[in-house]
Formats: sequence, structure tokens, C-alpha cells
Amino acid sequence: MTDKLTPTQIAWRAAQDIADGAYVNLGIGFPEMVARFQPPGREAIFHTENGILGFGEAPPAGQEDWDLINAGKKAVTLKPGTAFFHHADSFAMVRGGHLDVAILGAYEVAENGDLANWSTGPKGVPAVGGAMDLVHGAKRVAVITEHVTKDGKPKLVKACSLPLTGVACVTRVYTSLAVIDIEGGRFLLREKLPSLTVAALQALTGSELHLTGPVADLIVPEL
Amino acid sequence: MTDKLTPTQIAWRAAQDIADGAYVNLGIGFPEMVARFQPPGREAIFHTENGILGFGEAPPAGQEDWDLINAGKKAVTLKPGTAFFHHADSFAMVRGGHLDVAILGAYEVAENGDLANWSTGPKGVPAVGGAMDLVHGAKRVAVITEHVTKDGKPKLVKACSLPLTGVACVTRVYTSLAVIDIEGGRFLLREKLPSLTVAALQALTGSELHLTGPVADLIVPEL
Amino acid sequence: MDKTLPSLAAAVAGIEDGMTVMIGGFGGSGAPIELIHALIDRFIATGHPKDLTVVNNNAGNGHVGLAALIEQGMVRRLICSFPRSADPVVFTERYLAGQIELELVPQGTLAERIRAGGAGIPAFYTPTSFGTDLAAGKPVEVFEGRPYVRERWLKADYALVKAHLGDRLGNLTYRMAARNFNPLMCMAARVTIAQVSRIVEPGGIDPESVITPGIFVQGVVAVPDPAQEEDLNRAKAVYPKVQA
Amino acid sequence: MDKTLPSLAAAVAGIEDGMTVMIGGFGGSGAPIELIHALIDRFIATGHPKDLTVVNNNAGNGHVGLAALIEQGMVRRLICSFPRSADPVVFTERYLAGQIELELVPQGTLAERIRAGGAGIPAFYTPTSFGTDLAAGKPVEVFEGRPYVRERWLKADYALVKAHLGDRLGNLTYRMAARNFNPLMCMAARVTIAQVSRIVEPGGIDPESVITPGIFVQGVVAVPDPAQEEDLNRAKAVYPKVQA
Repeated sequence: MTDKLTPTQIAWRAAQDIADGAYVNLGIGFPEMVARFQPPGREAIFHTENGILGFGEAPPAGQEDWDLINAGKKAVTLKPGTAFFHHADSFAMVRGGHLDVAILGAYEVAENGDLANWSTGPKGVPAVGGAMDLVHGAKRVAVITEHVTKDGKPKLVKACSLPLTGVACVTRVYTSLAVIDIEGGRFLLREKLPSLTVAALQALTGSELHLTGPVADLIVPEL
Repeated sequence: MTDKLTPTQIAWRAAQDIADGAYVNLGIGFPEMVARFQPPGREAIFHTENGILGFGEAPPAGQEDWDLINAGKKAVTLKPGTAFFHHADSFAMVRGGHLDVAILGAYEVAENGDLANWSTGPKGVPAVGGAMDLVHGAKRVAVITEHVTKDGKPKLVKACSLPLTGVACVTRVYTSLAVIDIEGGRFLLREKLPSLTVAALQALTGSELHLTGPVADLIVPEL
Repeated sequence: MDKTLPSLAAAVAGIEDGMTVMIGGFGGSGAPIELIHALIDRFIATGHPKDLTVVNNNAGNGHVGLAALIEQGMVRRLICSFPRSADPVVFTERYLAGQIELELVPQGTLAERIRAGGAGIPAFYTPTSFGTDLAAGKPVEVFEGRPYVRERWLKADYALVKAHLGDRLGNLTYRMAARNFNPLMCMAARVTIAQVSRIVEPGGIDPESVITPGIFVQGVVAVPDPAQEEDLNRAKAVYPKVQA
Repeated sequence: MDKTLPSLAAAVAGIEDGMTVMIGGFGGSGAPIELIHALIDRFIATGHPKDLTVVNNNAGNGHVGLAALIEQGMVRRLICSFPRSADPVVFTERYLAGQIELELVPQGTLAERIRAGGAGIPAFYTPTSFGTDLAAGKPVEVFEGRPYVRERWLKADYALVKAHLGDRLGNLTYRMAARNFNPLMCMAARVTIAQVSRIVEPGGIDPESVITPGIFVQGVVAVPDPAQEEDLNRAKAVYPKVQA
């Protein structure tokens, strides 16, 4: 019995919602893990901002070609049907609404779908990459995240306190505790860990969780 | 002794001003002839709106490949170093200021450089093609034209009466009688047929011809 | 994932009355003649689709391809840059009779508007057409002392394009100057159907040489020996053939 | 026409103090390390060029390439989307000390602004960054009910890019994802210098496979076995090497 999902398990859950043949962009870091868990019989096609569509998994260590990398600068591989293109064409795919899904990390997600994931404030070096393009481009923008911060503060909030990446862009959040949709400016609870009451989940969430139907058990394999 | 240049001779004259290595777009029809008269030792690179840079001359009749045509839908040939690209890239070359010269035909050219070459008025079917892009894109826009219309009316005028292709865009006009620059909103006579007096040329021109220096003889070979 | 389609008829089955259809090609080069003719076949059999808005650089030549589509009365409105050709009689007669609307767009602006549609850019500024009748009613803005005209994106319900090689993922190459508007239209349509001279296995196109990545293509149909509009017109072809 | 240049030193000789220089690459892939190092050599020898504005997706990694250029103090201002890397210490220290200006641009907007510069589009609208700090002060317009931010073109005096094959006419190909920003920067600079792994005869690149047509390139210099930034950083390389 886990009391929360691991990042790998969150990635697994997010992967279950990706349809066969979907064009998918996975954010740098944690979201990249989603690619490992495509359900049998389904094949998504992965896009990376730096100009590759339909790349394959990481090569064995020592066999990297550093001209064949993803947006996180990690080595990837070719697959039959891979295509290369320049950055303007790559973001035409993003901004033009051609991606089916983008899965990103988050510092905060607000109940209206606002996302904050690029800046923790005025200190340090700001860096945005392709996130602001992705959130207004992909047909569906989902977030995978711990349900609360390391300090135990809610990451699902009424309104973001950190600088926004995009306005009203996120429609589903996969957390370490639950699956939550965003519709009509509200958090709709869809799935939660069976070990957790709705009240307990609400206590860890920064705005009201609405129940518009039965809440399914969030069941994920050991990974 | 000719009393005016043939179109072929006008094209020859225009070709003498194209530098070695220049990127050149030639308008449909009469201007296409300019390509035939590159001076020895000079090699211009020709661009066509429909996506070829560095194409070669027309193939022999019967050997056309109708996927290898210019903007006038005439067959051309490959040369070593030819490149293909799509229409947006082609007009990035045009609009982005990458062409050295565009040479176009004209119905009328005004002394401020306005060009009318796409519409003879509200009757008939209007057609513009790439002319409006070329006149605001190429570093130098030149016109080759008869000095007067078939009815004997001036084509070099104070202000265009026909719908404009572009505003203040033409800087040199090669006519059947003269070579005229446009600078500071004035026609500057640079060359004229030796057989013609300035007064006679002025009588065939719709606005004042200015002389800011010696007028050279416009001497063109028999062609 | 397999985007290949069993027939030309299946390829054009989803095009409905009133839709905007981008048709690739510059004159005859890159024109998807067989897809257009399949659309005409459907119209003759069913009366649909009609009232189409067609986006193409030209307005057809002779009595095949786009000209034949117009001749059937299927096209209500044409967006193009150059409605002239060696034999433009079909368009010209209908236009002068007020039976077809024309939106004339400078060629580079047409290309960029289509690309913008595909790239999620709703509007952009261009120097092209400033001060001319074709800029009438459009916003003008001065940047760095020079005036520019604001132009809007163009999108379509369908794009019908002609490519050279294609794979089941929708990756495409083109043949020489038959590339022209085709890759842009692939980007700008909700559904792009490509006729290809040959279907290859994924990987059969060098990843460096893919011109249209498969994300922009929804259907691929094999037309192994495509007609060239220029050849059809030299042979004075008419589509559909008059039944004897 | 022969755009080939005899040396890296000759290739970067025209870059002057205060110029805007676009440098290709995404992280290390497609980064023209040898051209950057030649620019550093010139600076060490002559004190020029300095006060550069550099456009790149990133801000360098380790102590080679762009990071080394910054470390020399040659860069006054950086326009980039992601100034982080495995080892961003050079940029980070200078930035936090107020010694280098940063204009942060979303990656797709950066790419499109560069393309716009090359394509003669002074401004365009994008949904990207609407409602965020990065849209502060920028005009917003609503099209079809959705708000968009107006962005301006980016142009440069020079572009330094890394290509794979090149010919004397300036036609270029790239290698895999090392393509990235390079073809766009070729379009947007007054002078584009490409380092290529191999110079081929005109025609040695299939006309269908030319990614950057020669019109966008002013100089080509051969760098037969180019360094890969990632390899240099794994070897903890520093440029210029400290003299023992």
C-alpha cells in the first residue's frame, strides 16, 4: 500500500490516456518518462521542440550521437519514419494546433487552468524554453505533478502565485494522489488513491474539488 | 540605324547592369529574355517564385519536364547547385530583401517610382501573381518597357492612372529609347538613342526628364 | 498508425458542401489532378460537394483539374493570385458572368497567409500591396518608418495535395518545382489528403529529406502514374470525358 | 561565384563591436564551436569585437563555445529562451552580477521572430505568452475571440551557423537535430557564415535536399571534424586553453 504514487507511476497513469497514433510532446525531465509506458497496441508519435518527430528511446550509454537529442538535451534514437525539421516548422506544429497532447510539469495549477511552471520568482535566472508555446498550441494540455510541494503546500490552487506560463490552458492534472479535470473554472475530481478520503484529498488541495459523478479508484501498478 | 530598340535589345541592355553573382528575378514574359544576355564572365543566379533558385535555360522542345517550370509556366532545366523550396520560403527570399534585382514589365511608371503593371482597370479578370511582392522585396527594382504604348502614349508618366503594383519602388527604367533612373521623385535621363534628341525624347515622355550629368549614348548590338 | 487510403473516392468522401478546400499546385505542376477528378466524379454521382471555396494559386487551365471543377459549378468562391493561364476560358466566363467570386491575393501574401494558418499565426504584416487596391480596407501600420499591411491567416477544411513519395505515417516528398504551395497547404488544413506517386515503408524516406512531416497529413492515397495537367491540355483533354 | 572562405579567422573578420550576432544551435547540437572560438581568438588578439548582442536558444554550457564567448566578456546582451544547461555557471554569475543583459523569449516566438526577420515580416501575432510577464508592454489583439500578442522580427548583422555539407554557392544541409535554429538564422542576418563539415561541388547536394538555399549564405568555411560541445564538456574543456 503506497500513500502516494511515485513520479514513475504518475507518468504511467498519464500514458494510459494517450490514444494510438497521437502526436505528443513531453516536457523536459519528469514528463519524459511518460514515453516509457505506452499501453500495448498503441503507438504515439513523439515530437521534440528541437526538430524531430517520431524519434525512438534513449540509446545505450556510450552510443549517443549528440546531434540526435531531445529538448532536454538527452540523446534519442531514430525510428523508421522519423523526420527532421527546423525550429520554425517545429513550432508551427506546436502553435498551429497539430499536437494532440502536451504533458508538462508544474509549480502551480489554478482551478481555471492557469499554469505556472517556468519561474519561481524574480530571484535566479529565468528560463522559459518552449513551455509558453506548448500550453497555447497543443489540443490538450495535461500536467503531471506531485500533489503538494516538498513543504506540503498545495500545488493545485485557486489562483497561481507564481508567474504564469499560460492562461486557462490546462485541462487535466495527474498528481501523486489523484486525477483531476479542469472544466468551467473548477477542479473536477475524477480518480483518487483508494486509501485516501475525499476530505483528506481536499485538505491537500488549494481550492475546492468538485464531484460531478463517481470518483474512480486511481490504481497504478508497482513500477 | 534603328529608331527604337527591339524588346530583345532592351533585355540585352538591362542584362549589362546585372553583377556577377547577383540573385535575380525576371518577370513573366518579356523580362525573361534578360537571362539570355549575361555578359561573358558573369553568372547571375535566377530565382523563380514557384520555388527554384539557380535554374538553367529552357530545354529543347519535347524534353520538357512539367514539374520543372518557371513562374511563367515555361520549362526550365537543372544546373549544378539548383535548389528547390516551397512558396513560403520562396517569398521569404523576395520579401526578406535577399534578391539583388527584380526586372519587371510595366504599363506605367511614375516619376516617383510608382509602378502599374498588373491591372488595366476594372474590366476583365484581374491577376497579380508575385509582382506586388517583388516590388517591395528586391534590393533593386528595374523595369523594361517600350517607351510609349502602341497608341503612342507615354508609359513614363507624372502619376500612374492605372491601379498601382507598388509605391515608389522602381529605380531604373530601360525603354526602347532610353535608360532613365528614378531618384528623389524625378526621372533622370542617363542614356538615350544617339539618333534621338533630348527634346524628341521629352515629347514622348509624360513627365519632365532631368539631366544631372552627361547623357550617354544607348548603344546596343543587333540581336 | 496507417494513413493510407484505399481509393481516390475514399480520399475525397469527407468533403462537404460549403467547405474551404486548398488545392496544391502552381499551374499544372504539383496539381493533384486525380484527387480533383475524384471529387468531380462524386459531384456528378451525388450532387455534392458544391458551394466550395477553393484556394489555389491559379484558376485552372483548359478543361481538366481545377478548371473542370469550376466548369462543373462546384466552386462558389476562389482565392488565388493569378487567374490566368494558357486557356482560362472556364474561369473567365464564369467570373465575367458573376457566377464565381474571386479574392485576388498577391502570391507571396497568399503563401504566407497559408503558412500562418498552419503555424497558428492569426495575422502578420507585409510590405506587399501597400498603397494598392489589394490593400483596401486592411489595417496599415508603420514599423521603422515603413508602412506595412496587416494580413490574416488562411485555413481550410481540406487540403488536396500532390506529392512524390509518401509513407503510412504521412511523411511526404515532392518532385522539383511541384513542391510549391503543397507543403504549406498540408499545414493549414484540418484534413490533408495527399496523392503520392509511390507509397514507401516508414524509413523509405531519408529523415533529412522529409519535406512534409506526417503530423500535417491525415490521408495518403497512391496514384502511381499521375497525369500532368500540361500534357492533358496539349492533348485537349476534357474531364469528364463526353460520353459518345 | 565562390563563397568559400580560406580560414575561420577570415570568416569572422567582419564582425564589429556592438553588432548583433545570431549563433546557431540548440544546446551543443548545431553549435558552430569553431567559428565562436575563432571570434574569441580575434578578441584576445585585438580586443574586438566586444559589446555584442548574441541571439541563441541558450546561454552556453561549461567553458567552451558560447559560454566561453560570454566568459571573455564579449557579450553585452543575450536574447534566448533557456539560459540553463548542465553547467551554466558562466552566464549565471555574470547575469546575477548585472554584467550581461538578458531578453528572455519563448522558444517558438524566438524561432518565429528570426524567421520573420528573414522573411520581411516586421511583426506577427502569437497566442504564446499572452497573460504572462513575457508579454508585458506588448500590444494585444483579439482575433476570432482569442487574444494574441504582437511580436517583432529579429534580424542580425551576422549569423554564425554549423552545417553539414556546403557548396561554393552557399547551399547547405544539416545533420539530424543539429538543424534547429541554423536555417532560420541564415535567413535573418545580413551576413551569414556557415562552417561545414565538407565542401562539395555544386550539384553535390541533391536539389531536393538543400535545406538552406545559397541566397541566404554569404560565406562557407570548411571545418572537417567539428567539435561537439557535449564531448568537450564531458572532457571538462576550457577555451582558450590555459597556457601552462
